[in-house]
Amino acid sequence: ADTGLPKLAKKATYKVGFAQTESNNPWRIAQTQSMQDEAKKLGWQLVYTDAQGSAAKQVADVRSMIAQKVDAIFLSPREEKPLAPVILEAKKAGIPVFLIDRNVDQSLAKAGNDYVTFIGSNFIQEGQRVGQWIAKKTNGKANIIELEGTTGSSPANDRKKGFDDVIAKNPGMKILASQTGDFSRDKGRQVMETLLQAHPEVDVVYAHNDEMAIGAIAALEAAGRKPGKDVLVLSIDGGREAVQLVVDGKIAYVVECNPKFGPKAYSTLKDYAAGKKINAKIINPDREFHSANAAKLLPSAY
Amino acid sequence: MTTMPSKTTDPGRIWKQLSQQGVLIALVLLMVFGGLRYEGFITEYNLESFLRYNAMFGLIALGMTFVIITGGIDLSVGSVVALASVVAAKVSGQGALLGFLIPVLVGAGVGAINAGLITRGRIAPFIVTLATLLGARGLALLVSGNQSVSAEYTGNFIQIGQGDFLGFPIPAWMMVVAFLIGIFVLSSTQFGRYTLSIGDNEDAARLMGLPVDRTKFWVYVLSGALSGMAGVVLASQFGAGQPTEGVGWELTAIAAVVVGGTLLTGGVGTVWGTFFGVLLLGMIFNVLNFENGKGVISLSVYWQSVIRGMFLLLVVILQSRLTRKSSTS
Amino acid sequence: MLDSKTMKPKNTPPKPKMDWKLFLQQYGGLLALLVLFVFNAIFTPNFLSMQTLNINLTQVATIVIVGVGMTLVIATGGIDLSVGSLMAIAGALAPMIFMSDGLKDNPLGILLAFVLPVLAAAALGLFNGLLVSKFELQPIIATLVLFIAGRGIAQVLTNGNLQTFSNPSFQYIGLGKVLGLPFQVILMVLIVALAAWVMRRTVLGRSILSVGGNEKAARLSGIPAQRVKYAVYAISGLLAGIAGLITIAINSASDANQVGQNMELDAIAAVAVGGTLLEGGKATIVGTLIGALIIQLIRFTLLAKGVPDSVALIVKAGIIVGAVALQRSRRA
Amino acid sequence: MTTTSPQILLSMEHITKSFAGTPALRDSSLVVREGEVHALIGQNGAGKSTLLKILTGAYRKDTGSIAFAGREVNFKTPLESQQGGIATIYQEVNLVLKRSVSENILLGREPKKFGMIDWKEMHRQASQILQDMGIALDVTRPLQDYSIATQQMVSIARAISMKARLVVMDEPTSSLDEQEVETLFAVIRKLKQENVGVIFVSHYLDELYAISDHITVMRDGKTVHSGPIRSISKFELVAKMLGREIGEVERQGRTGFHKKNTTGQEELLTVKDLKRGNKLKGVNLTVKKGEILGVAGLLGSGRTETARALFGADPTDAGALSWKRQPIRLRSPREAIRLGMGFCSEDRKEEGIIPHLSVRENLTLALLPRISRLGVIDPQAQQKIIDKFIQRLGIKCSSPEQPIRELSGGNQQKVLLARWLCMNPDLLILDEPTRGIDVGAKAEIQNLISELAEDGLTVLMISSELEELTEGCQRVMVLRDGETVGELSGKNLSEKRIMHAMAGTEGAAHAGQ
Ligand SMILES: Nc1ncnc2c1ncn2[C@@H]1O[C@H](COP(=O)(O)OP(=O)(O)OP(=O)(O)O)[C@@H](O)[C@H]1O
Ligand SMILES: Nc1ncnc2c1ncn2[C@@H]1O[C@H](COP(=O)(O)OP(=O)(O)OP(=O)(O)O)[C@@H](O)[C@H]1O
Ligand SMILES: [Mg+2]
Ligand SMILES: [Mg+2]
Repeated sequence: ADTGLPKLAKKATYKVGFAQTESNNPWRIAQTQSMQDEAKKLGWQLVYTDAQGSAAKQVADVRSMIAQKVDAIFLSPREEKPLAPVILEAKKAGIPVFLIDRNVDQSLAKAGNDYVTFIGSNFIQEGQRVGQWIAKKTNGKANIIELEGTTGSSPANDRKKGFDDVIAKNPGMKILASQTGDFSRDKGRQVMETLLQAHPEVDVVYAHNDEMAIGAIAALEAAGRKPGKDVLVLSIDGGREAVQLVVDGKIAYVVECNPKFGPKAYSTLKDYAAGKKINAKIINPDREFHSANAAKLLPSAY
Repeated sequence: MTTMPSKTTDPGRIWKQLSQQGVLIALVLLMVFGGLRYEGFITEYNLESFLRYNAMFGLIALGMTFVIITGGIDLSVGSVVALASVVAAKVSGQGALLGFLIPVLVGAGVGAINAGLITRGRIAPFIVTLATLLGARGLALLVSGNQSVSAEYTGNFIQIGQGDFLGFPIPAWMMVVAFLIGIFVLSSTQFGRYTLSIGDNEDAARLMGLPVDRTKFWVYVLSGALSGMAGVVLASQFGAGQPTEGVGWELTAIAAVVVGGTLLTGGVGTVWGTFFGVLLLGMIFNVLNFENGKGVISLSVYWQSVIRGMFLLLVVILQSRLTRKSSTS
Repeated sequence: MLDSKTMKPKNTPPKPKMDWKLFLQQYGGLLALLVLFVFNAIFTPNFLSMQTLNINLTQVATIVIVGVGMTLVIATGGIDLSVGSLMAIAGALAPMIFMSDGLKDNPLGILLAFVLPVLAAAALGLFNGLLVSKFELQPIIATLVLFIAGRGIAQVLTNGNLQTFSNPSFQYIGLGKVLGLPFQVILMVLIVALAAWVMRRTVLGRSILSVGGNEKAARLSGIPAQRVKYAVYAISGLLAGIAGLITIAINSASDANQVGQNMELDAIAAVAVGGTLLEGGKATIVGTLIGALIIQLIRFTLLAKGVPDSVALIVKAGIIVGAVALQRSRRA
Repeated sequence: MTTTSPQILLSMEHITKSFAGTPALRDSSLVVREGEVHALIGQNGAGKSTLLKILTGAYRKDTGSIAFAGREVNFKTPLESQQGGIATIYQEVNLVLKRSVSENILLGREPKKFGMIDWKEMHRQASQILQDMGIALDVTRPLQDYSIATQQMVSIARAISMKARLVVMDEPTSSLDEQEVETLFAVIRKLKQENVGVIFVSHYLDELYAISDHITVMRDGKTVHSGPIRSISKFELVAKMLGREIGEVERQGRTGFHKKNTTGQEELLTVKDLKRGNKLKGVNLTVKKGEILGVAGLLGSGRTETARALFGADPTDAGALSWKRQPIRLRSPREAIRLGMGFCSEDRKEEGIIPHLSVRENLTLALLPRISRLGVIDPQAQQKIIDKFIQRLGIKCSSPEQPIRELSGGNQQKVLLARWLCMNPDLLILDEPTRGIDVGAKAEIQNLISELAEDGLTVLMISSELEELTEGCQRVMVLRDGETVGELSGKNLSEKRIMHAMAGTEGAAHAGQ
């Protein structure tokens, strides 16, 4: 069926754009790296921009890619709504767009119609998985401190939302405090230090990313608590350092959210150019790490 | 020091004119460079989207110009943009008019709070607006519930940001008209004279019987209102109110004002200098994006920061050299 | 001559009110700190513990250290926006030195890892000083250059990557304890004491204040105004460098993207809340310490009370304005 | 009072005012009639400026009442008093220097056309106002291009062009030369004819007698005398001001200088053909050890520029300097100070005081290198100096820790003099050292300068007061248009001769006033 999506010719090499949202944390850096490495391997030209955390700048970035007439655009949209109009502009200019790791508002731009597809994880599900694991492990009884990501960012909102869904079903699981740690190790540590004073009864720490979890572990240890024993620490992302901490028994459980999008993204583009049917949503098969499998999976963590 | 100012030709004037074109010359050179080097650079599409985006910076930098000329500073602009965009999105269902007016009033309100604390409370503008930078951001997050707020797509509200008028983006119109009014106000009205005089010597202005507090009040209200307007553009252009947007915009605006030849010590400045300052700083981003597309040297975003910093330094040094020459002759 | 006509009573301000104002102006900061302390002592569980004290002091240490440099810069009528970026640069350099192949597990490596990054930050501070004094750029713009480019440099150095390490001798600066007191807290106290002494008793201190108060007059009195400016920006850079090292030491990791993020705002807020005039010519180092402690206690209180981020921002804004208003100088 | 006296225009009664608990005005009253020039006199710090600032709304009074034009008033801002019909020239020149002369004169009253400022008309009106005063200036240029005296004239022009019912002048003549004072007096006489009241503050008794009708004397924040000026002698006046016995006052001379007859021989500082832009076009002078060398010249003749160039404060284009017969080049005041020079600027506010710092800190600023070791200030050495100079110059302050900005103008000047005197310099350059200083203090300072000169201090003194030059100096150099045009000494040293040399009318010496 004709979806109205712009066509992409089959070529040996492409000039593709990658509009990154920011580069201020290891996860993003790994993602950019993966996109660049893979492009180099394929011999493609990559036009890379960085919105420095601003959706408005990201729109301007994408527009400059349109002006440069790239063959296709990979976009990691900073926000669900603000990036939708520019996707339509790209479509009008005949440039297919692939969204990675974050999606846009489906009422404004439709996958498979306005843009080719969304490749990524489901942030809400990630939060749910953490919640469910806790519910199972603690028999639905836990005193939880939640370290949120940057206030207002969509992974922070979604990872909280998914988690809250589970909490709502388990009256025994109590969130003692939920504060932002800005996705950063330093801030995560500081916030944890403080919250630990106010809520010494905590037995579970849920961090929205690895970095804050590692910060929280430092705070727990400084306070003489034993992460992994008296306090369970859980996080999302599954970077090598965090998985190592799972092996060491300090982190109890990590849901993977792999930033290595390069291979998948480009192979999807090639499939699209070849005229294959592309699903509107391609969810990464994200793993989970816990004491039983961490040691084995460690080498494959990003 | 030049030797003598002769009465007939008044070289001071000519120098002054030339110096303020420093920023203009830099802008033109950069555009010529871009046009020759990059395909698709000088195209209607690129220039229009460039203006559409930079109109927001233009609006806040315009208000900032007036504030800085009085010897003050307004650090709250970025947060006010975010707050206003959230408010705009919330009221966007009421149509373009209310969707425009209410956020502008909210911005003016924050400006009024700034002004009140500065004139009545006698607290340094830097501190007051540093506080409202935090406060307005908090309010934006609170009102929006920490999330982007969708704007009404069916009404005419989003036309403000996304529409064209006579083939030219509406936000760009708003910026240009605002700047024309700004130029007029600063050079040809009493309010403009008061603004300049207060920045030169506030005590003297007070003793000369000028309405110092009233003038400062309106200057901060103006800055707030223009930030509110930028918030409207943000919400309508991107279809959402964004509580986390606008971080660091105050610094971009300040840089644009200074690059445009306005002194941070107050008392000296031009509105049109700021206009070119905004375009120049925005153009750097645009050029860097295109340069990356060339693929000759793929600059990481980190190198881009370094280059932007150095470019800013270069322009500011050039500008200060030129202004100094003109003011000493 | 005395006791003549009756006058409008509202023109007669009650005498004690004047003194009360003066009192607030002088001790307002201390008073605010005290109020916060008492509030927490009553309403925050476990507040009165050694642990809490340690946490607050360690968390505030970097702000105070940077704030001291900022106070000196502000006293000359300047401002330093680049401190956060300089922290990041120092933080990026240190692990590169002590983890480099030649210097690994070598005491010399540790020594260099302390000295070189701090010197590099001081040198960049000197660069700020150059822009401000020689090139006569406005301090906000001059330091905005390194605010933007500096973090870029730190990121370029590390390619943006996190450097993680475990090196107890280096990390002593962030994790070590002397007699139960965190080392960084002792460092902070020493720096505050030294700076306060410099401001009160040395030629440099006096020169800083006179350059900030009236540069022309200072110059005519033989004060080397340019050199004084070089000095304050270099000191500010140096202290930022130290703060950068402390930050990475506590975290066992250096993240060029995050180290020192927003530090300039925290430090400036501490200086202002502490009662130093932003227009220069006046400075109180101890005030900056108090200012930083106030901000820290607010942050602690808001976190401990579970106040959401958005509300916390608004409260913080109110308290900054309130504390400064309390101590603002009167007008006739 | 006689029954035919004109209407009372202003009546301030029992005004009190304290600054942070320190009383500045204890009980001051002031009554001014229409068409009257009312002199206000008092020592430095007596409270004159404070009283006037209360009148104009720049300060708020604590108690007391003010009636103006028959109505009780309480102006809260200078704007209100201006609108109420009071125009004011404040003590320190208070204008916006970066703006043009015409804006400075007409700010707030700009002529408009279609809601826009009519620049042509504005410049025309400003030129007219100045012309009426007999001054020709390029009114489009920024005010900062002009000398402090011109700025003062502009400030006067602004005030009198307001068509006010009362014009307040707080030491308007302190930076004017005699010709300009004459211009001002002509203006005041015109105001008088128009039935405008004028309050005139000055430390020059001669001026007061020349222009005013009535006088009010203040001492320590109180009004101690008020009456027609004709009915009180100068000595009585000074006695009242200082709170001393009249006999004690009568024993003092015209100025505080006591001239010694021997002049120095050894050259200390020599300047040949000093040039700088279009300000200095060839200044030659020699200062000899132990003398007080005067420098005279009209406004803008280049006296201040010369002094600054000698002190290394401004770069020069040409000229050979030698110090103690050694050729030198000065690149900064610091180097000049090291050689043993001191320079006390004419612009106290902009180039003298460091407002927030205390009297102590201001006083020892230049001395710091000498009272410190390894950069650490020796508090005892500092204290000794402070005590000595506060006492010796009679500086009136609540304590050495008081911020200097809270001192009266005259006392600030004394601190600045002390800043240099405590250095014990070889050469002290004084630019208008007694400007704005009351007669008592002025005599003291002049006396002090003489004494120090006897102890071997060499002084280069710029002054617009010819009396000061003739009484105090052995030799006087005269500058005109940035060039040395003469040197007067011995019998030739008279006010008249200086005046002619300044104006370039030596030939017509007899035609002088
Ligand atoms: N803003 C202020 N803060 C504190 N004290 C002040 C202030 N202004 C004036 N004073 C004090 O009030 C007293 C009167 O000062 P004022 O300036 O009125 O004296 P004056 O008679 O005008 O002297 P001068 O002849 O030197 O100008 C002085 O002791 C001065 O120190
Ligand atoms: N373009 C200018 N910008 C700033 N200040 C100026 C300028 N031109 C002159 N001045 C200042 O004006 C004052 C007058 O300078 P000048 O040496 O020419 O006159 P003078 O003989 O000292 O007269 P007087 O002392 O009576 O004002 C000096 O303080 C000088 O620095
Ligand atoms: Mg006075
Ligand atoms: Mg002079």
